[in-house]
Order: sequence, then structure tokens, then C-alpha cells
Amino acid sequence: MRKHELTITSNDEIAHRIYEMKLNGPGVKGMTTPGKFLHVSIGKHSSKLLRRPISICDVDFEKEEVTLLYRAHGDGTIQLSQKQNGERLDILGPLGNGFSVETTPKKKNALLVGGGIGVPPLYYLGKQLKDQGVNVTFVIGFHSRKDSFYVEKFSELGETAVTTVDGTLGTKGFVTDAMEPFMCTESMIYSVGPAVMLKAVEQKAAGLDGYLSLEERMGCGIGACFACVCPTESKESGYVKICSDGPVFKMGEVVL
Amino acid sequence: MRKHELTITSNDEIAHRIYEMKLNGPGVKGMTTPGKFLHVSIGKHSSKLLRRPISICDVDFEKEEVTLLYRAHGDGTIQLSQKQNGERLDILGPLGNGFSVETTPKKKNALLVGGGIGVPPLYYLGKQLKDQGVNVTFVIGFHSRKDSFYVEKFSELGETAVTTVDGTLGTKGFVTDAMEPFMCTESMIYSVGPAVMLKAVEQKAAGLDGYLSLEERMGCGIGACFACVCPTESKESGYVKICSDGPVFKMGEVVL
Amino acid sequence: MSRLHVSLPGLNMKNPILPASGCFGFGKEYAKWYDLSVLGGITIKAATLEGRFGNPTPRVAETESGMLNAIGLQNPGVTKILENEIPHLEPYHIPILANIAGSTEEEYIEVTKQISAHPLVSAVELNISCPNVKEGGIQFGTHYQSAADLTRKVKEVSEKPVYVKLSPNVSDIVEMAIAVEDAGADGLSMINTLVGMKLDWRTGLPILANKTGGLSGPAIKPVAIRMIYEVSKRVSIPIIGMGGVATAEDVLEMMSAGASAVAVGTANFVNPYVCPEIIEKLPELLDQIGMEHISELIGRSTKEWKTPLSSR
Amino acid sequence: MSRLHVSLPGLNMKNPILPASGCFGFGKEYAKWYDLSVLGGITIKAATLEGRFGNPTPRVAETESGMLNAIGLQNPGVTKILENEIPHLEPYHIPILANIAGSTEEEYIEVTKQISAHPLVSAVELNISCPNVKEGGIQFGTHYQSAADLTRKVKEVSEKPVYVKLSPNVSDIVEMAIAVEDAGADGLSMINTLVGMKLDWRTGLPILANKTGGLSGPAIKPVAIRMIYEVSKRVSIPIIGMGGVATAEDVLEMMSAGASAVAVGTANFVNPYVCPEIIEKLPELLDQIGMEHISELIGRSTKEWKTPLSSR
Ligand SMILES: Cc1cc2nc3c(=O)[nH]c(=O)nc-3n(C[C@H](O)[C@H](O)[C@H](O)COP(=O)(O)OP(=O)(O)OC[C@H]3O[C@@H](n4cnc5c(N)ncnc54)[C@H](O)[C@@H]3O)c2cc1C
Ligand SMILES: Cc1cc2nc3c(=O)[nH]c(=O)nc-3n(C[C@H](O)[C@H](O)[C@H](O)COP(=O)(O)OP(=O)(O)OC[C@H]3O[C@@H](n4cnc5c(N)ncnc54)[C@H](O)[C@@H]3O)c2cc1C
Ligand SMILES: Cc1cc2nc3c(=O)[nH]c(=O)nc-3n(C[C@H](O)[C@H](O)[C@H](O)COP(=O)(O)O)c2cc1C
Ligand SMILES: Cc1cc2nc3c(=O)[nH]c(=O)nc-3n(C[C@H](O)[C@H](O)[C@H](O)COP(=O)(O)O)c2cc1C
Ligand code: FES
Ligand code: FES
Repeated sequence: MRKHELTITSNDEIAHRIYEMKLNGPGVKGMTTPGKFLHVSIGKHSSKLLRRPISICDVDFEKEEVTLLYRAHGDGTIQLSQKQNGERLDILGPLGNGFSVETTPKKKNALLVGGGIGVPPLYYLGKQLKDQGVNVTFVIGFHSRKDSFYVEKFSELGETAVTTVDGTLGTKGFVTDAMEPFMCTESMIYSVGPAVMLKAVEQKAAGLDGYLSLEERMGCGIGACFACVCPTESKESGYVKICSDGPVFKMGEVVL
Repeated sequence: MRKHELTITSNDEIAHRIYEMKLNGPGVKGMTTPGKFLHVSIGKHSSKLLRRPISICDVDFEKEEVTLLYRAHGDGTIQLSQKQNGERLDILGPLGNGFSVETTPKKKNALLVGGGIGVPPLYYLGKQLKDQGVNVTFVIGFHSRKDSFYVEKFSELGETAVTTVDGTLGTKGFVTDAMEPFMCTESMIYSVGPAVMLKAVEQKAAGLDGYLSLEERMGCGIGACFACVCPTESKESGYVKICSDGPVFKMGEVVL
Repeated sequence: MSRLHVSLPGLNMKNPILPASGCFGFGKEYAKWYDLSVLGGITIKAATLEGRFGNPTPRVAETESGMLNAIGLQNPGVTKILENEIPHLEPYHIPILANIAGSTEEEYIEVTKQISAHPLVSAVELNISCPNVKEGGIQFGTHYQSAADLTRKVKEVSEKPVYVKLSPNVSDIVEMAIAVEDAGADGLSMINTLVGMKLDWRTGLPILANKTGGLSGPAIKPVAIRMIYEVSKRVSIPIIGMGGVATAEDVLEMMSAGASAVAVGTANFVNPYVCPEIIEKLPELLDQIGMEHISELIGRSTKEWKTPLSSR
Repeated sequence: MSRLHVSLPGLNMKNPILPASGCFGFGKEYAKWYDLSVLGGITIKAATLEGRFGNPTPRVAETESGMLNAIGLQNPGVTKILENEIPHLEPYHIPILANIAGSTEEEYIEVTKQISAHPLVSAVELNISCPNVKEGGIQFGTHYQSAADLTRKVKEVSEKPVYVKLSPNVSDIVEMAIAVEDAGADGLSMINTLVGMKLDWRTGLPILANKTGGLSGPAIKPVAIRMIYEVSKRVSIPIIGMGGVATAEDVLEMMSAGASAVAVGTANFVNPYVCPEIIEKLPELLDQIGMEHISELIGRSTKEWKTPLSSR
């Protein structure tokens, strides 16, 4: 939970408007937990003030290199996509509470379900689960073939089912249409994506244990501004802050 | 009078906070007249919206390269000073009316007087006058030795007297303290600098012909917004616009 | 390009884009950069009865994503404008919106009489909101009774539709809008600049000779959007929206908030080609959102709200 | 560091910098980033009588050089704040300015009574200017008679000095400032946020669930500087200035305009270390302009004006 300057070592479009950015620097060594995010500044002189929360997608500790995957959608991420190798980014993080692979109960099988730009953190999570001997299966969804990414890399970690809304790759439909065959009472569910998707996942996986990663528009990213609250019934206050209590919550803990 | 994208080929600090920037591109070929200026954008994503007016200091037509000298003083020029080779700048220009070497009356001797960051356009002007066979003399003033620049390059064009406010280089004092010895009835005066200096030059050179280049905070740079007016007695309207009627005016034409 | 056509009282525009008053002179300068006939219309610089020299310099200062100006209504006076400026615009065949300023009711009335009678002038825009002159409009712009009275009197003499340009420096802009609508305004222009100031941190002194100035540019767009949104729900006359528009996306945002046409001010200084570039891009954006005609945008924001986060 | 010391009613500050209300929680989170004892003081999040959940999300949106927020005064209520939040600040030995909000006069009065009695609270800041709650302050913030009445009643029960936080969304902020000064305010805080809005151009719908929100950040600094400048010339109580401050240079500008201390809001989100970084840089800037003590800055701008262009 510190501020770092990391140097861009690559920044390439790997699918339609999807960029893979690698960043290098000593700050990387604290980035051990999947599901945590980096709060990325667009640049000191930019008229875009607020930082962008981006999940850790992978870390190479030997090279001191973190990988981020992001979609160039709005002004800020479009500006990020124009950055050149060698430029430095001002980054806070890792922030939040991630998927705590070591301290949470594990099961033999893990089903990792992600949609669109919610997919990236599942890669780092899947890698760590596999290292711990868990049998990982991925169900990842995209809008269309041209938006899909990392399918091969996921396949190297475990069985990977792909869905696309338009049917141009894998099964036509949503991730929730494709997850059933891979679920069993032994499965631990991990899911990242928009709230509507998480809600559907929660319903499909009723009765199973799991973790969900939420997203919301953020101000501070560190729990001070109350921009990112989400209602919960399990806490006296009635809410959690996604940036600092989450973004990862136990399934059922928050009201989606 | 067009919009160009020029590529930075060098951007070096040549004196304390004084940068020499070279820019390359086909747009350079129209930059034939000294005293005209370029209206330089700090960058599309910068929170600094307004363009900065910077004088043409030199042009190499073979290389299609224009040289600008600027002082990194406020936020905008500091951002300019951080630009790297290969980055592209969005530039309007050349704008305004410069020192029209070909169409205005010439004399055998020309005395070019400039202070601080008013010095750069005198270099391009001096070069052209010399090419036309005029005998050029420079009186250039700086605050201190560490702020001084281009002294040798000026000396190659003609006799060059330097003044500094603190006496660390050349004569101690202002340019107006040092110009007298170089003035004769045959001299044409050309001067660029802050209004107070131009006023003093005008007084010293009373009776002689000459041209002064003014500066003012600008909006549009092309005559549309009326940000940069200066009173004059010679026009019915009572004013001139520095950006489009100037920045160069005949001595005596405007009320300083 | 008929999918961009919009029609407002007196202003039959082939697209909804026109330069904002004071940011485009009388068109002459920008006509050297591109053919003005591509514009939906043009708002010309404020006219007063006599010529005015305006404020001392410096007249502009830069702020974060914005600028301050205190030009002070410099203009050659209505007679010279009619003689020397407006005729130059004839070849472009675009509607002309003539901005009018004054220190007294009488001055507004007299200028309106003269300028609205010119055959090339399509409509007038009452500038009751210039923050940069002591005697000159702002007193009308912040008291709604005076604004309504002035509007009524100007309407009586004007040969063309009258747009009233509202000041954002008020506690309740809806009240003001309703007052001038009731007084007979044919349309509203909003917003004028916010009053602001910048000091040199080294000296502590104001950058502008006039000390305060009008804040314009992208910095103020959220205020403009909010005001247009609130006013458009409460009046039935059309709104020419402005305040910080710099891109075609901004135009869509402002029309969604309730504007029927959009004026571009400060952005002309940043990029002289901004108006034609916006106009060219509009059809592409309409395609992206699957919309046939630009007028379908107007007031979309008042439809029921759904959380936009889940739209990815 | 005594050259940075400033003293305001109830607030004896070793430097003029404090975080602005709502942008720093109750200090706990930022205390993980740096030692809060370097601060001149701290403004804590608004307290209401009962706990409030606030508005639905999204609660923030980004604008050019600014942001909109519509948090909606979420807080656990004054009792829990006194029990669970304020005690955490004891170790830092810095003045605490407690921000107070409410829907009714009675609520403001009751919260003031309770919070001003806490020994760690140095002064209270009456938030009569929150634009994001329907019932909650803004009606006091735009009507100067209500503002004055409320100030008087709160002063009667408060055990600590009272600062009134003014809304910039008014036609005449000077009138408002004078009204609350006359009613007994010990100081002013200004400015709160401007009301703004942002729409998604694709859907035309507001980004914020609350539709409108409060605009903060560098975009609004020129408005803040202007208002502080105008008000400081007309009142004799001190002003805590805020609105867009992000650098030490901004602090000098704001104090020159007339502020006696400066609060930093949005900039904390951009850079969590911004307050200590500003504090560290202030002496260097004072050296650059040859000034011994920071309090000499206050109100420099009202000295006679000289054209700054010729200063190079
Ligand atoms: C914990 C977390 C992890 C995330 N991980 C990733 C990731 O790995 N890869 C990726 O591409 N995206 C990720 N996102 C979403 C990403 O933060 C937004 O897509 C991005 O901020 C949008 O910025 P923009 O400049 O494109 O959009 P703009 O519209 O210019 O953004 C304006 C403002 O809205 C905020 N915003 C806009 N959309 C979103 C959104 N969907 N979620 C949160 N804030 C938003 C921005 O942060 C900014 O403050 C994550 C979000 C969260 C909360
Ligand atoms: C015709 C002309 C030619 C010029 N030629 C040169 C040159 O060759 N080299 C050089 O270093 N400078 C030159 N200047 C001055 C230069 O434009 C300013 O120093 C520069 O714009 C300041 O920008 P900033 O970002 O440092 O300052 P900031 O304070 O960040 O600028 C804020 C705003 O004020 C304007 N501004 C500030 N100072 C000045 C000034 N002295 N003159 C005009 N505008 C100002 C800026 O353009 C900008 O809009 C020239 C000015 C004019 C009018
Ligand atoms: C330099 C300048 C001069 C202006 N002059 C006028 C004017 O004469 N009459 C008027 O009604 N508005 C005037 N305005 C206000 C603009 O027309 C417009 O309402 C405002 O700038 C907001 O739009 P923008 O952010 O696109 O610039 C002026 C604005 C600027 C920047
Ligand atoms: C997220 C957020 C929450 C805020 N909450 C409060 C609040 O509870 N009480 C209050 O008086 N002001 C509140 N404000 C206003 C700030 O205290 C400050 O007046 C304003 O943001 C301008 O300063 P800035 O531009 O430095 O942020 C809030 C501002 C923001 C951005
Ligand atoms: S983003 Fe500020 S509390 Fe979560
Ligand atoms: S800068 Fe606009 S008229 Fe000269």
C-alpha cells in the first residue's frame, strides 16, 4: 500500500481495444495477492485527475514486472494506451483485499468465471491456485471473437470454456449459460465481472462457496471518500467499501 | 497560416531554464519571415488549453527544421521542456506580421536590441539582414551569465555587445545603457523585449527609424478574440491587435 | 447531411453547431482557415450602441482546463458592425445570431432595433450576463425582474426572434429562465461565463488588469450541463447550449441534457478547425449509438435512469 | 517551522494546511500513509444526528480537471463519531475541525451541542452548502436570512468557535458572508462544491445515480479565488480557503486572495501524500519570493495592481 513509479516495458493491443501493459520496478515485489488492484494515474499533466483501478493480471517477480490488461474505452484508458515504452506511471497499490489463496479454505476444484474486462485477475488467481495443487477450470466470456484474449494462456492452466455473445468464439451466450457442466459440490467459485453477471453467477452457484470481485467508480481507492460503498446485511454499518473492504467478498456477503 | 504537426528532433537546456527545441516537418517551409511566431499547443491531453506564442529563432530549409528558444517558466513551458525527441507538437503558424526584410526600407547599418527571451527572433532577423548585405550589430541583455545564450552565434553574424543586470557577463546594466555607442543616424533599429524595455529603446533611439516586436497574453493568436490589443494613435479604431497586426510594428506606431 | 438539420426560431441550421459570441470575432479571421458555409450558424461578437475599447490588458489568463477573459465588450459599435462586418458574411448563407449588449435598457433597445432590421441577421441574442463590464448587463442578468422587463421591451422592437443569454452566476437559474420565457423570449442561450480570478503566486496580484474575468472552457461544462438539464425540463422554448464544448461527444452530451443547438467558444482558440471537425464527426457518433437524426438526442437525459456501470 | 504557523479562532495551526471535509474520512485511512501530526489540522467528515447511508452509487464522476461527487453525507451519526472516530485522532495533537450537517435547525443545534463538547474538537464547521441531499443544508446555504438564523442559534449552543461553510451556488456570496458574520460566525470556510452534472454521451443518461453532484478540483479554483478575494475585503473574520488546491503554489495564490488557512480536498485522491508534500514545499516558495512568514501572504492581492507581464 504505497506509491510507486513503474516503467512501462510494453504496451500492446492484444485484442480489439484490449491492451496488455507490462510495468517494471521494485514496487512490484509487494504484488503477491490476486484480486488486488493498482490505482493508476493517467499522468501529472493530464486533465483526467482520477486514478483508474486496474487489477493485477500477472506478476513476474524475477523480472520485477507486473502485467495489466485493460480496455481502452474512455478518455483515461485511451490516454494510457498511447503511452510509450520507457514512460513512467505513478501507481498506488496493491490496494484492497484480494483472493486470499493461502488463508481461505480451499477445495479440490475451483471454477473461475469472468466476463470481459473482469477476466484479467482470474489469470493470476488461477496460476496461484494451480501452484497449490487445485484443479482449476475457467469459464470466460467476451462479446465477440475480436474482443477475446488470453484464451490460450488460460488453457495452459486448466480446462477453459469460452462464451461469446455473438457466438463467434466458443459457446454462444453468457458465462452463466456455460458454467453448469463444470460445477460440482466440490467446486469453489471465483468470479469477476459486472454486477449483473455476478448476480447471475451467485444464483447459478447457490449452495456453493465462493468469492466475488466487485467494481464501482472510485474516488480515493483507499477507503476515505465513501464513493464505492455497497450494501451488506452482514455488517452493523450496513455497507462495505469496495476499494478497501473488497473488491473481493465472500459470496452472499454483499447485496448485489 | 496553417496547422502543422512537427516532430521534435532536439530539446536541450542551453542555459539556465532556457531550452533550444528543433522541430522538423514539411510545415517548416513557410517559415520565411523573422519576427513571426508559432502558436504551440502543449498537448491534446494537457490541462493547459491555450497555445504558447513562441518566436521563430532560426530555420534550416534543407533539413525542414525550425529552431525555437524558450524559457521554461510557467506550467506550460515546463511541460514543453519535458517533451522527448520523436514526440509531435501541434503548431499553428507562422502567425502575425514579422520583420519584413524584403519589403521595408533598409539602411546600411542595423542595430538589433533584445532582452532575455526577446532575443531569439533577432537571430533569424540578423541572419537575413546580413544575407542582404546589411551591417548588423547586436545588443543583447540577460539577467545573469547563467541565463545567457547564443552569444557566440550572434558574434558570428556581427558585433555583439552583451549586458547583464548583475554584471556577471558583458556590461553591467540594461541593453538601453549599452546601445548608444552603436547608434548612428544611419542605423535602423530592431528591438524585441518587454514593454518597459521597448519604451526605453524608443526613447534612446528617438529620431531613428525602426521596428519593435511586442508581446501580450493571447487567446486565439489569429485576431479573433481581442485579447491582445494595444492602443495606437495612427488608426481610426484606436487599437491594433498584436497577434495579427503585429507583433512587429513600426517604431512610434503603437502607444507603449 | 439532413440528419444533422435542426430548426430553432429564426435559425434554420443544417447542423446544430455555431461558434459562440466573442470567440469568433465577426467571422473574418476564421474564414481564412476554412469555408464558414459548413457551419450551422454563427454568433457574432457583442454589439453596443457606440464603439467600446474594452478593458486594459492583460485580458486573458489560463486556468486548469479553462481560461479567464475580461475583454470588456470591445466592438466598433452597431453602425460600423452593420456597415463593415455583417456584409462579409453574406456569401456563406448561414444564419447569423447577433449578440447585443448595453449599459441601459435604452441602449439594448436601440441596438436591437438597428441590428434586427438587417436582412442578414436571423435572430438576436441578448447578452444580459457579461461579467466583465461594470455597467453592462450583469445587473440585468442576476435580477430576474429586470431581466424580464428588458426581454419584454426588446421583444417589442425586435424584427427577429430574441434569445436571452443567461448568466450561471445565480442562485436559481430556473427562476431566471422562466421569467424571461414568460416575458416573451423565443429561446435561451446558456451559459455565459462563471466569474473567476487568478493571481500570480509570486506577486500575489491578479493576472487580469480587470482583476476578475469570465471562466470558460471544459472546466465549466459540468455546470453548463446541469443548468441546461434543469432549465430544459421547466421551459418550452429551445436552448442554445454552450460552456466547455470541445468535441463531438460533448455535443451529444449537451443535446441530451436538453440543448437544441450547441455553441462552441473557447475551443476555437485551442483548435481553429474545431467546429468543422465536430460537424464532420457527428454522423459517425450517431451511427455508433444507432440514432438516425440528431434531434432525437434532445433531452434524452430526462428519460428514466439506469445504472450505467453495468453497461460494459 | 514557526514561519508557517497561523492562528485562527480555535485553530492554532503549525502550518496553514488541513484536509477538507469529506475528502479525508476521519483520518484513519490516510494515517496508514503518513503521520498525520505533520498537518496543520484536520477537517473531519460531516456528522449528522442519526447515521445516514447516503446516495446510491455511482457516487463519483470525472470531469475535465475536476470531479463530481454525490456521496450524500454518509456517516455513522454523531454518537458513533464521538465514540469511535475522534478518539483515534488524539495521538496526532492537531486541531480538529468538525463538519456538521443536518436537515433541520434542530438537528444542526443538537449535533453542535454534542460534538463541540468533545475536548478534542477545536472548532465546528457548519455545512450549510451540501448540494447532494434534498433535505440537508442547501436551503440554508442559498437564503441568507436562514443562514444567519442558523448561525446565531448554533453559536448559542456551541462550546467552540463556529465556521460557516459557504456555497458558491449563489448570486451574491458577499451578502451571504456578511449575513453570517453579523450573526456571530467566528470564521468562514469557502467554497463548497459547484452543482454540476455529467451525462454518458452514449446513453444520454447521468453518470451519477443522484443525477447532479458537487464539482470540485482544479477546475473550480478560479471561482474559489474570486469569491475569497471578494469576501475577504468585506468581512473581518478569517477565511479557511478551499477549492481546487493541489500545489504549494495554489496555497500561496489562495492566501494572497485572502484566506488565512487552506483546505485540500480532491487533491488527496489524486495523490495521498499531497498535504505533507505541500507543507514541505511552502518554506522553499517563501524563500523564492523573499518572504519571512507565511501570514504576510494573506490578502496581498488587494494591494495596488501592477501589470505582471513586464515582470519577466
Ligand atoms: C477493482 C477494480 C478492478 C478493475 N480491473 C480492471 C482491469 O483489470 N482491466 C480493465 O480494463 N478494467 C478494470 N476495471 C475497470 C476500470 O477501472 C475502468 O474501465 C476504467 O477506470 C475506465 O476508465 P476510462 O478512462 O476508460 O473511462 P472514463 O469514462 O474516462 O472514466 C471516468 C471515470 O469513471 C471511472 N470508471 C469508468 N468506468 C468504470 C468502471 N467500469 N469501473 C470502475 N470505474 C470506472 C474511471 O475510473 C474514472 O474515474 C476495474 C475496476 C475496479 C473497480
Ligand atoms: C509574439 C510573441 C513571441 C514570443 N516569443 C517567445 C520566444 O521566442 N521564447 C520565449 O521563451 N517566449 C516567447 N514569448 C513569451 C511566451 O509566449 C511566454 O513566456 C509563454 O507563453 C509563457 O508560458 P508559460 O507556460 O511559461 O507560462 P504560464 O504562466 O503557465 O502561462 C499562462 C498563460 O499566460 C500566457 N503568458 C504567460 N506569460 C506570457 C508572456 N510573457 N507573453 C505572452 N503570453 C504569456 C501563456 O501563453 C499562457 O496562455 C513570446 C510571446 C509573444 C507574444
Ligand atoms: C474571449 C471571450 C469573449 C467573449 N465575449 C462574449 C460576448 O461578447 N458576448 C457574449 O454573450 N458572450 C461572450 N463570451 C462567452 C461565450 O460566448 C460563451 O458563453 C462562454 O465562453 C462559454 O462557452 P465556452 O466554454 O465554449 O467558451 C466570451 C467568451 C470568451 C472566452
Ligand atoms: C467526495 C467529497 C465529499 C465531500 N464531503 C463533504 C462534506 O461531507 N462536508 C463538506 O462540508 N464538504 C464536503 N465536500 C466538499 C469539500 O470539503 C470542499 O469544500 C470541496 O471539495 C472543494 O475543495 P477541493 O476542490 O479541494 O476538493 C466534499 C467533497 C468531495 C470531493
Ligand atoms: S473509492 Fe474512496 S472509499 Fe472507496
Ligand atoms: S490573441 Fe486573439 S486577437 Fe490576438
